[in-house]
Amino acid sequence: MKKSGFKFLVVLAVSIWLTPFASFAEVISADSAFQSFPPMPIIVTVSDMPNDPGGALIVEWSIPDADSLTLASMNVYQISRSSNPDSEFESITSLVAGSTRYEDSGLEDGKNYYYRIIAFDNDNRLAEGTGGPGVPSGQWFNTGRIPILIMVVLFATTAIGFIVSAKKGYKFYVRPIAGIRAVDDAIGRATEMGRPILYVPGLGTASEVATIAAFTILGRVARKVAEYNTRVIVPNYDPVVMAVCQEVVKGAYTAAGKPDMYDANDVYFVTQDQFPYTAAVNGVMLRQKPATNFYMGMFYAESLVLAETGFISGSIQIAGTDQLVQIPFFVSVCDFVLMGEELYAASAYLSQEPQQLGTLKAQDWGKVLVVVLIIVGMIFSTFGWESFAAWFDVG
Amino acid sequence: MRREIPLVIVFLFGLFMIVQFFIPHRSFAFLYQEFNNWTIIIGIFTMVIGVGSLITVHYSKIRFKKPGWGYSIVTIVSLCGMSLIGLIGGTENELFLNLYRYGLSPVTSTMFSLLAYFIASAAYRAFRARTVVATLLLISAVVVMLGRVPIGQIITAWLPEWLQLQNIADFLLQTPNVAAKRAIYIGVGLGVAAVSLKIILGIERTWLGGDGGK
Amino acid sequence: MENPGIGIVLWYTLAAYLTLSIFSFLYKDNPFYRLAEHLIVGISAGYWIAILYHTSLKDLWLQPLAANFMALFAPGGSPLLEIGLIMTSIVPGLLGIMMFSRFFSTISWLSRWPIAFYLAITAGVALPLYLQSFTIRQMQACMIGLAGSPWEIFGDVIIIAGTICGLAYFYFSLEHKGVIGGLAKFGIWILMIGFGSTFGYTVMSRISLLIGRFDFLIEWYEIVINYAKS
Amino acid sequence: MAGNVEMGFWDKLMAIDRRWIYLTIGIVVFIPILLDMTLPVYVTAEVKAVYDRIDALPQGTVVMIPCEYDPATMAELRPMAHALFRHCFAKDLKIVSCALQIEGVTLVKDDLALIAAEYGKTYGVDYVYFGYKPFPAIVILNMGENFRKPFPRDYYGTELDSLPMMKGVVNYSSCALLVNINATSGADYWINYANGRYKAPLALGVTAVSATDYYTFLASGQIFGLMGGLKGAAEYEKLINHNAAATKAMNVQSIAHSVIVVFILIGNIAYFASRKRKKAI
Repeated sequence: MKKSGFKFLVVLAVSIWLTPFASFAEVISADSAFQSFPPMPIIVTVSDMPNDPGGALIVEWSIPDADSLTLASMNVYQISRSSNPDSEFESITSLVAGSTRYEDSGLEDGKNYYYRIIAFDNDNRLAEGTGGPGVPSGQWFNTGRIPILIMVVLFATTAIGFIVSAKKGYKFYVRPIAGIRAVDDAIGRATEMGRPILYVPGLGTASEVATIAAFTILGRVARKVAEYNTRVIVPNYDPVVMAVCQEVVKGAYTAAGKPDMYDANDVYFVTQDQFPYTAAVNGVMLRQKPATNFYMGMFYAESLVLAETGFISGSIQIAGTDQLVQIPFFVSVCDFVLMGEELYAASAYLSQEPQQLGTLKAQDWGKVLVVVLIIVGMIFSTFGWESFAAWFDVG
Repeated sequence: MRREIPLVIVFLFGLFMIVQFFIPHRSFAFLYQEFNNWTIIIGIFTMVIGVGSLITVHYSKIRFKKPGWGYSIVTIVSLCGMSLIGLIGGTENELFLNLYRYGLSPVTSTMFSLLAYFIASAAYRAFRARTVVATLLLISAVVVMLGRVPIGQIITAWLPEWLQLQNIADFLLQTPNVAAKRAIYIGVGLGVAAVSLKIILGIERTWLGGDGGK
Repeated sequence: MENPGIGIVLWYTLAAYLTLSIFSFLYKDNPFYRLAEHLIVGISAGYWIAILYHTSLKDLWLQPLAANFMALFAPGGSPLLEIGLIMTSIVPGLLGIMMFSRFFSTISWLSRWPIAFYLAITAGVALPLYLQSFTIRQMQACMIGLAGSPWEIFGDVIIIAGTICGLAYFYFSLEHKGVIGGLAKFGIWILMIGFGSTFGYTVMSRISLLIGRFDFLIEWYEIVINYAKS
Repeated sequence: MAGNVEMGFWDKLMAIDRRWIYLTIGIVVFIPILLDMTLPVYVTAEVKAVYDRIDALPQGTVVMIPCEYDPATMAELRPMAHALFRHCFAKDLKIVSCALQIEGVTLVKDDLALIAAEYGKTYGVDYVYFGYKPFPAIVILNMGENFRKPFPRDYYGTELDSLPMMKGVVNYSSCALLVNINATSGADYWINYANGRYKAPLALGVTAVSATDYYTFLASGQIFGLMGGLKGAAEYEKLINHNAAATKAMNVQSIAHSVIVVFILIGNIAYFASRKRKKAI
């Protein structure tokens, strides 16, 4: 054994000298000529990667003859690939001890691929095997997402059902939410004080649904503002959000019959940078002294900076966000907070249109379903039937 | 036409994006990627409008000599200066990088660090045991605040282990905190689905202006 | 510390000046803060213009557009595919340009097309994704078997009960009375304990940010002193 | 009369000018930075796990410490990186590092060079720094195949193969373990790809805020250790017996947290005292 170790070192030195850029895997295969016993067979299976766009295969292997001690000594698995089992295999990677699976990607759909796995301990080729062919292909339906599909269809049909029945004149009861009722009062207060209203649509881009919810609340606020002859200031972080906010405010003024009151300079862009934006909004609060500040949409660390500055300038503050980490700060400093889902419900509430309230009903039924499933899943899991819970483990 | 076409666009593309979620095939993945890129490209074009708006606001302040118009000059000059340096000299040139390192970056981190002060004054003002709810907020905040630093361990080291502050803090973070998070997230998922559905179906159309498109 | 050049000293001094200007806001609004605020809004907007131009606009639009044009005039390839590819560059450009219609009041309604497209993508992506990663995943995480030590079971029960009661708090179609009122009350307790712990937890990283700024000021002081000495 | 004066005091205290609070916070954070003092630090199991695992490695073993922090987050994570580098160099281990967050590239380079100089270590022999490449997920995946795939050259433009230390160092399997220090959500990529796909033993160092999110991975065994924010770094400093920035900052934290708690207590005492008075009247 010592001798073979010495030989290994000589070969290693020579091969390093011959191929200065030789990779680790190649060094080992040069040594494999010095093994003293035939390698054990590795059973290699190659299958198409399920639910993928294509171009990927899964290679799995096992070594049935190896005992746990031998398995433990195999510390490198060298994986090579070929499109023809009889021709040269190209080495693609080497994996650490204990690996039994490799996902190969970047392949061509519809072609055959064969894989060879060789297991080494430090200097011996202990086992090897070839498997295949595998043919990569892309799928037209992701079976892993069936639970989501069911959920989407259920939700959409329930919602549409409620919307239709609302159109037919069915009235829904929705309980009052403090933060939403405060919106109207806050606008009234601004009118009395003769001071403007500040509406911060958050740091989200228009590709966040929280921002879309902020648009609809802004629509309501702007409409009231127009009716009361006050002014609403909307500094923006994202230019697309600004464009939509301008559209919303302009529309609201037009709808209130006061299109001349709309001033494009009140709905403006600041900068797409978190804290410079915050600094500018702080400036607005301190100098224009708005009577009411609205923070609706996505907020990050700046939430508390804004809310404290607003407090210092003596404004009433109403916040709404689904950002979990920021809710506590808004709760501590603002007068009213729309937490999480309430932000999304607010637009339906404020419009009081029966169709909008219909989707609220669907949300509530969704919650009932979730609670039932949680209880059932918990009971099943407690009695050992874990596959029910696992079915919802969707990727 | 002015309202119908946008509503058709919203319906068709919204539906497509829902459908593609369930179809992993390469062709759909390609379109998904493309459409996402399109939104970014639209965003970049809109940036021109955004910057135009920023300049207009400050220009009108300067023109009508509104209070503080001098500061507006600073904004316009620094905006033009920084963008020209970056556009002409590239983003790797030393002056551009230094303005970032020694101009933008310290302001960002200092604004961020103001939170240390604000968090203290907010805690002083808001954490009063007025109601049960406020008391719970207050107690859990204090326990976690002390439990996360050595002092919390020092002052409760004499107690049995499960009563020591750091362990209570861990319990709060890993149990009620997780429950609160889950309740909010489950609701948010449903709320987002509802708003998205309303947008796609054209029920929610505040964004079209004119009070919901009427 | 090695001897700093005058350039570094000046840059550091600018950074320190801006740092102190922002801190001065804690006392009250003042010209220093106001100047820093206006300066930084300009610098930051300018910074993002340059970054967006060099990264996104070039990489996502200009270069593919140019490449697709070249491919169209190069021999070989399927013309249909090439026209399709070039459309993938032209259409978003057109949508982007439509945004400019806002400058002209008679055709400003055209800008609703790109906005509609943008919101459609947002809504379409979010609907299944949020149901998956927020609703279903969190629900699945609650489907835990009650096993282990009494203490562990207690924790799991609190999590499950807390989640259910939290949801009861967000239930809109019933008044908070009777059973649902009780559940909602426990729900809001759990929410508040959660919020309190998040608040307490966040304090730590906020304090360390302040330490970072003080460290910077000390560093600046040392650099200036070293320069003055040399 | 006395009662009136007292009531006035409590009411005043409740409505104390916020600037006094700011001033106090400023002082209690600034003064301890200047002073040299030590409070005891308790070492948690998840940090000890990282230490033990590294401490048990034989001389010359290669470990990988990819760092992702930037000027905004360095206050929290830099001390952690320093402590880890110190431990590895003191044990004569070899370090491979990279930075997958662009704002942190030069920062990490400087930090690595600084600690290496402390221990008289040579670049290319004792440590190698790859630098930055965009799209962390893809880079992490590709490094699982071969470090040379995303990084044919190191940060300084030298070919990896011409660095003596990189001989035979192919991918994660050539490293005894990985410790990712990460201020972003990019730590998920390391868990999913480096550990999930390539089975590399992984530990994480994250900011205090995100540490709670990663305890689940610790429980599931996907990561073998976890260090959260300055507290994690202070524990590590204690383990390697080299008190530095984190220990100092932890003292500041301890004092600042206590002061905030005292504020809350005073606020509540004032609140109850003034309420009692009002009831009596």
